[in-house]
Amino acid sequence: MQEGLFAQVNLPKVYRRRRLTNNFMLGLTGIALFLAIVPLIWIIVYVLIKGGHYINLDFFIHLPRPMGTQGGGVLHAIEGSFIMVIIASIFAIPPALLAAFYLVTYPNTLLSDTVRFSTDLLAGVPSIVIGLFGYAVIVVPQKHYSALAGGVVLALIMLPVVIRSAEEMLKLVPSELREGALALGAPEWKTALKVMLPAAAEGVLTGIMLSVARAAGETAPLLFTALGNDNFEIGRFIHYGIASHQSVINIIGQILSQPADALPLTLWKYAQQPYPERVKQAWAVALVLMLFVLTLNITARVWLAKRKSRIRR
Amino acid sequence: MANLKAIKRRPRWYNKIGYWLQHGDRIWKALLFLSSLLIVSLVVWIAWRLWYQSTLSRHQFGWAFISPWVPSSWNPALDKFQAWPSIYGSLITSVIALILAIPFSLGIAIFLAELAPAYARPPLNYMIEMLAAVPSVVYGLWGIYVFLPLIVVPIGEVIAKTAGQIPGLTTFFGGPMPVSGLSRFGAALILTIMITPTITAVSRDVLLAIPQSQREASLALGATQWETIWNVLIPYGLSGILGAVILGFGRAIGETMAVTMVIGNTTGGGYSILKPGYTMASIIANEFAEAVSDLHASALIEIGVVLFVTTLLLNAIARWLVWNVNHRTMGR
Amino acid sequence: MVRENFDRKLRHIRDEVLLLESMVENAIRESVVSLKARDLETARQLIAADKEINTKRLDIENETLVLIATQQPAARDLRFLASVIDLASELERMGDYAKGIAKINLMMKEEPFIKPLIDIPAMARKATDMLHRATEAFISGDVETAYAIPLEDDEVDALYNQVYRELLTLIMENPRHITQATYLLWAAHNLERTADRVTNICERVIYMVTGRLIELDDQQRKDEEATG
Amino acid sequence: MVRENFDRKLRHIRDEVLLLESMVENAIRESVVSLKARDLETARQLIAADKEINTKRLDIENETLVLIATQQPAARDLRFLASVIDLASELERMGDYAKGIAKINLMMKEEPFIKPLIDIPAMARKATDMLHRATEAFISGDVETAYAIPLEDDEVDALYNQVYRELLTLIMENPRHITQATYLLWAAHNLERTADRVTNICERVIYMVTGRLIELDDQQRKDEEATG
Amino acid sequence: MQNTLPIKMEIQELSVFYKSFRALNKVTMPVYEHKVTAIIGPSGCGKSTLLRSLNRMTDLVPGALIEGKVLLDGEDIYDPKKDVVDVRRRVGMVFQHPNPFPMSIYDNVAFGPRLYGLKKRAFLDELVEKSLRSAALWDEVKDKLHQSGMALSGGQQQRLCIARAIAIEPEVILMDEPASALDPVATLRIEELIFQLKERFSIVIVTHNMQQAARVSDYTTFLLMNEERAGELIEFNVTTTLFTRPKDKRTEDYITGRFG
Amino acid sequence: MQNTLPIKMEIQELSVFYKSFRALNKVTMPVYEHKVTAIIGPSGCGKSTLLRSLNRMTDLVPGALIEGKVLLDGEDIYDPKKDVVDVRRRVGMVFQHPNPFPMSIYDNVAFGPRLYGLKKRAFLDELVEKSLRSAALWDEVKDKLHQSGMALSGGQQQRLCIARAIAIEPEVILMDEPASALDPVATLRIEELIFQLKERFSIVIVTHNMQQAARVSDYTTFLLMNEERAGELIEFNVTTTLFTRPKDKRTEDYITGRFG
Ligand SMILES: Nc1ncnc2c1ncn2[C@@H]1O[C@H](COP(=O)(O)OP(=O)(O)OP(=O)(O)O)[C@@H](O)[C@H]1O
Ligand SMILES: Nc1ncnc2c1ncn2[C@@H]1O[C@H](COP(=O)(O)OP(=O)(O)OP(=O)(O)O)[C@@H](O)[C@H]1O
Ligand SMILES: [Mg+2]
Ligand SMILES: [Mg+2]
Ligand SMILES: O=P([O-])([O-])[O-]
Repeated sequence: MQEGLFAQVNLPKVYRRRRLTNNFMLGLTGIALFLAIVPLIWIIVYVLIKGGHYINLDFFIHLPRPMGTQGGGVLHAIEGSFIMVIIASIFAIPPALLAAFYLVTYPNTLLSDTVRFSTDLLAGVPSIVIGLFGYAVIVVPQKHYSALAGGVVLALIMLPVVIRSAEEMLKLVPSELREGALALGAPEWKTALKVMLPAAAEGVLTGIMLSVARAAGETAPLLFTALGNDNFEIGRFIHYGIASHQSVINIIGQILSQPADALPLTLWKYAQQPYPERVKQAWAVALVLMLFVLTLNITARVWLAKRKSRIRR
Repeated sequence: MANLKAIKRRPRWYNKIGYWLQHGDRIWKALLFLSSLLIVSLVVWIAWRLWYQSTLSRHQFGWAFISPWVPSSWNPALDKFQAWPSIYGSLITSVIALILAIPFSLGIAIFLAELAPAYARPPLNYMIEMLAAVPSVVYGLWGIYVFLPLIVVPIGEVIAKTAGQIPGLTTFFGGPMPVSGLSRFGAALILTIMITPTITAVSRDVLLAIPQSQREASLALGATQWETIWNVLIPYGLSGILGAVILGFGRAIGETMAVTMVIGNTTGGGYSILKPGYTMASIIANEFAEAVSDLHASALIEIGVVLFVTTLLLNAIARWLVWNVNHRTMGR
Repeated sequence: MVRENFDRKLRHIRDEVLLLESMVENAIRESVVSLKARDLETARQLIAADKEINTKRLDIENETLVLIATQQPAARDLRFLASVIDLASELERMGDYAKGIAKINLMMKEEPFIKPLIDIPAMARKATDMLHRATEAFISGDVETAYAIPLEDDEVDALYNQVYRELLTLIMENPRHITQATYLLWAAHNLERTADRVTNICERVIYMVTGRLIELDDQQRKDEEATG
Repeated sequence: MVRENFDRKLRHIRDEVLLLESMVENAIRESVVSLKARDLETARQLIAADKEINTKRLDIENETLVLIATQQPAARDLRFLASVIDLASELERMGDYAKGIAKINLMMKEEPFIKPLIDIPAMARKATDMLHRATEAFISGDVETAYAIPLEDDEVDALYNQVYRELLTLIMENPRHITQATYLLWAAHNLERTADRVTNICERVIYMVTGRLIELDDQQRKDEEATG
Repeated sequence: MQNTLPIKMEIQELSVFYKSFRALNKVTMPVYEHKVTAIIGPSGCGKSTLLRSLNRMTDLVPGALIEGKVLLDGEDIYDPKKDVVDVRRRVGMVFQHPNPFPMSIYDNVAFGPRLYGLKKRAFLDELVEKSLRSAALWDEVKDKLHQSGMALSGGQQQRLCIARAIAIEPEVILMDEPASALDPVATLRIEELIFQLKERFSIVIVTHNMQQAARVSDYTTFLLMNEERAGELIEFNVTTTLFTRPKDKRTEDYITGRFG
Repeated sequence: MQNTLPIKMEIQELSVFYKSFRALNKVTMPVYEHKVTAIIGPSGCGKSTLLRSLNRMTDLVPGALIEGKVLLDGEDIYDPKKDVVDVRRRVGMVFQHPNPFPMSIYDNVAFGPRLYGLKKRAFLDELVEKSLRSAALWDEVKDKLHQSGMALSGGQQQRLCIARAIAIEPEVILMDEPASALDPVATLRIEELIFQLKERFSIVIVTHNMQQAARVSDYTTFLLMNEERAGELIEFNVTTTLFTRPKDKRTEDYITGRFG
């Protein structure tokens, strides 16, 4: 053999050179990973120390005190985030799922290509621009900032994430599953809801959770929509509403039309203030926010990873 | 045959209506169609709304608004607005972030997908995921109080003393470094940290999605692991990796809060990366709430338009690149 | 549980082979009985019945080839099928011999036998018995029997030689006997050939079971084949 | 381009069949020539050579079965292979007939022929000619020839009948001729059988080409089979 | 060919177009009742297209167009007045890759009947058992009816899919390469099953594997592309005839491996 | 069996473990030079495992452990002093699914040689042509050498993979179900190719398709799982013998479809 193809080659030498290159390059990748882990641990540990220091029960159940005074909590931000994420989910999830179904049912039409491009675009549009849009189409006509406006822009943030992840997961469902149901005489909608959705359920749910996490961590779009409201407290509205015999719808309307606050918004504001107390609170908010987002994220990712490997088989 | 009879027992009208509605599918299809239309119209609406709201500014300034060659000035008091410095700020921070993040991300992705032993993969993966999930305000906060003073300032000073002294490079690396660290360079480094996990995660998924058979084919030809990665896997995943890079670029250019917190927020400042400045996103975030005049607001919205268009272009370029690469290598 | 369908078809072919064998066996026996009894009616029936044997043989061969073409048999199944084709053709030829004897019956003039018909029926009994047992050995895959049967061919050969000598003597005694003597000689010859062909069946049994095609009859044939 | 390997194997089998045919044809021709010339040496060689024919036949059959087992032939390929098995066994039997004639040559005493040997060589010529053309028809898939050849069997039958009557007459004239006459009768019988078997080959040709197994010889046989 | 056999379906001059591409050109053939009809031919000749046009699965492909008729018991299934759901109930289908729904074995089988409003538990129990028995799966799963259908082996999954298809008592069952994703032992099982099922159903099976067509079918259709790459019917014949003495030279070339 | 044939590889008492699971139990068999050796057996009996242990692809599986020896020209390939890269150069491999690299046809074939620093254009041109010719692909692709290898049809892709494997002149070629993803026509092409290749290489092929093993191979190995689900060698024999008169009852049962 040696006299054939490899006559012109000093095999041992070539082998040695190749082995060295291999070891060197593979070594570099390990170093890169190490360097990337450093800031993460740094951030987490730092936030834990700074914020963990401040966190207590009060922090969760009280409204902020006036600036410069001690104590107080971020109940307004927690409730605001909660309300807005719920609004966003209500607005975003049903149409997103339906659109995802459209994409897998008609994968190659002009409309589906357009939807896909629009979704990518929407996902790429900086969240601040979405905020501007919310400001223009809701805040300006309504003439006031509101939780509703915040919720709607968050819905815009969520939409592309849900659509694309749902489409991907539904696409992973073998087309034969769908055909199998249709071949039994099932109508499309039953096929979609009873066979495809359950088959992709975990993946779709994961996508939703990721989008919720994303929405919960967003600040920029809320700047000109929810604005912020140190006194946002649902309890008070409910209390007052019941006392004055208002209808449930009315009460909800009241809540939604108030400017609202959110955790990231609070963090952003507190961080800029000159009062050390507020800065300390900012770290605590950062911790709460991070814990919430990370938990949601990690659960979702774990779920997704499991799901993907299972469907692929 | 028992069940056949049962099927026929349904009333006539039921079957008739069912047939007319195609057993509910007409409604279903209408819903699917409407939802899809909704998505598209939303995007169009966003674009149109921004376009419309920026009319004032567009009429006032024309193309000069985004031109690099027009003397820049941003003065709300005088209603004079010119966006180039913020556009430059966005571009320079994103490009630096990208240049720094790509080799890192690829290295990490390769390690995670190809080298890490099975037991080490999940925890390492979660760490990368967490890096991506940290809300950007937290990055900003950490940036201001920790990262800028401890890391960015020393490095910036070194740059100012070395590259900054070289004639020709002074424009870009001229010092001095602000003591607070608030600068384009700081923003770029924060962005690097923020987009690394994005690029890493996507590239890693791309690498993992490459059929095992590609690796086996290469190894079976006697290639080493690195040769396999470099000559086979990267080319195979090139379109996906390109996608990841562009996604990272999109993230970087659109990132608002963290950048706003560390870039210093000043107009002007020349071209030096060691100076504070604005990005498009940060100028909107910073000034819109306090926009003093309609023209001011309109100018900020026009910056939004520029951002939107940039996103659109990035997406288009991404698609074209991906198609091109696929066409060349995969033949499809 | 697997390949039930194929197994069913194999069983069917086996049954068909058994049926063909019984038809042939019967034809041989009857042809000699009717010859002895000068029963021309039965002889005519036998001649007609040979058509059925021919058809059955073609059916079996066709069915077997279809199975080979459609069921991709291997190993023992294939050897079984290959053997069936051979077996069917052997049986069909034996059927022809029986038909030959029946025709001899028809052609013989209404004259008394020049000698008592004892050896020829004995040959027929022996040959059909060998045939029957060989076919059973085929169905049950009994190699030992298959090795043993060809040895018995000697008996038939001995009987044949006896008939041969007797008839030659008769002719020499009285040339007028020549026609009948020649007829009876053919009949005996046919029976001798029948027994020879049983050997071929036995070879197939061995082939089917062991996969080896060997010649069992080298030794015996040496004596016989001189006469074709 | 496809199935070259299989085609090569098929061609090999075809060549083997041709080889076997030429061996058999040669054996028949030589056996009669040496009989006429009373060439005992050649006769002995022919008897020995029959072993080779037997072996070749087994080889062909084995090779064919292996091809069936391993190559999943269908349609014409399968019919060709099935026919080859049959053909090889027919050829082998013809080889036996030739051996039989050679043995007759050895067994005949050193006495002059009781009649000039003209018809028997003529039969041999005719039979080998038919065999040769039938085999060629098989190789080339020539159905028309296959239909035509069996009709020529009449010539052989006519010659045989002539020999038969002549020999009977000679015996009746002189019973001392009986031994040689019987021997010559067997020889003629063998040649007649050979020609008969050519009919089987023709049937196989038609089967191979059209896929139909039919009997070509019903008419002719009617006369002949009386004698087995 | 015995032309007196009862005909279950009749395909008449059927052409199928994908947009402007003619995938199938004027195919005419019968599907005999209680017989297995195999469709063979080289890749891309339109086997799947032909099969899927028999229960209007072609409707799912945007841009697919049908010309000609497909009669089921004498009625054209493409008649605009025909309800596609009814057609699909009567003409069931089994796919190349086993595709049990992500639910329990029981629910998989009960899925079809439930669609048609059959919900009584006792009735369903019986039906499920019957269907699983017919699919030769009952003994293997009777103790785990409420476990997921996706946890079964490939061969079992495919039999589950068959049980699911026969639970709504179709009259015809279409199978598109039902065993090509299975190993040889599971394949033989499916083939045996097909043999048993034909007592109750008419079966049409597409297969890449000629030997399989030869093994399982009573009738075989051979399709081939013409110059415009449209599939045409070259020969429809009794299987044993087609594999021992095909009428058409092209069939012969294909089954003896001398094609292309 | 002709025991005098030159032996290219020799597998001696080879056991393979995945973690603690014994997938292969003491397999001993030769690989004769310039012959095609087929490995058959039911799913999961360890065919792929056996094949992949012949060029140390088992190294890729974390937790895989080898016992016994695999001799290549008399030297154990698992000897710690052996360079695995060198083993794989000498023992090439072709996989079930065609897996051309995402590059041009030319680059696919030149991939192997380039690893060894063979970069001279003229030399490579010649080598690529030679390899493609040997893989019976040259005529079909000679006008589009610089188009992507992934744009070819499945059968062509598989032949490209074979060309790629033989470009570095291996001594043994391993094939794991090389045709199972292809249609019958492409399959026949590959089988013909294997027949031609054995003049220059020793070939080991795993196949699910018994008929294929029968068609292409000179020797056949039959593996079966024992009670602990470890694969064992039941019979190694000349192919024609194995398919007409196997020695072992279990082989007979398997090849006649009476297994399980
Ligand atoms: N949805 C579709 N849109 C457009 N063309 C199609 C579609 N489905 C199939 N075709 C084309 O129609 C022809 C027939 O396809 P079909 O799938 O019926 O072939 P097949 O015989 O089943 O092939 P295979 O054996 O590979 O499954 C092919 O040329 C194919 O490219
Ligand atoms: N990477 C692995 N880790 C653990 N077990 C494995 C691995 N690969 C294979 N096995 C097990 O080893 C046994 C043999 O597997 P192998 O893939 O060699 O079988 P095979 O005969 O090739 O089967 P098939 O015909 O399905 O390809 C199986 O029981 C399988 O589950
Ligand atoms: Mg198909
Ligand atoms: Mg395998
Ligand atoms: O055909 P025979 O009777 O002479 O064997």
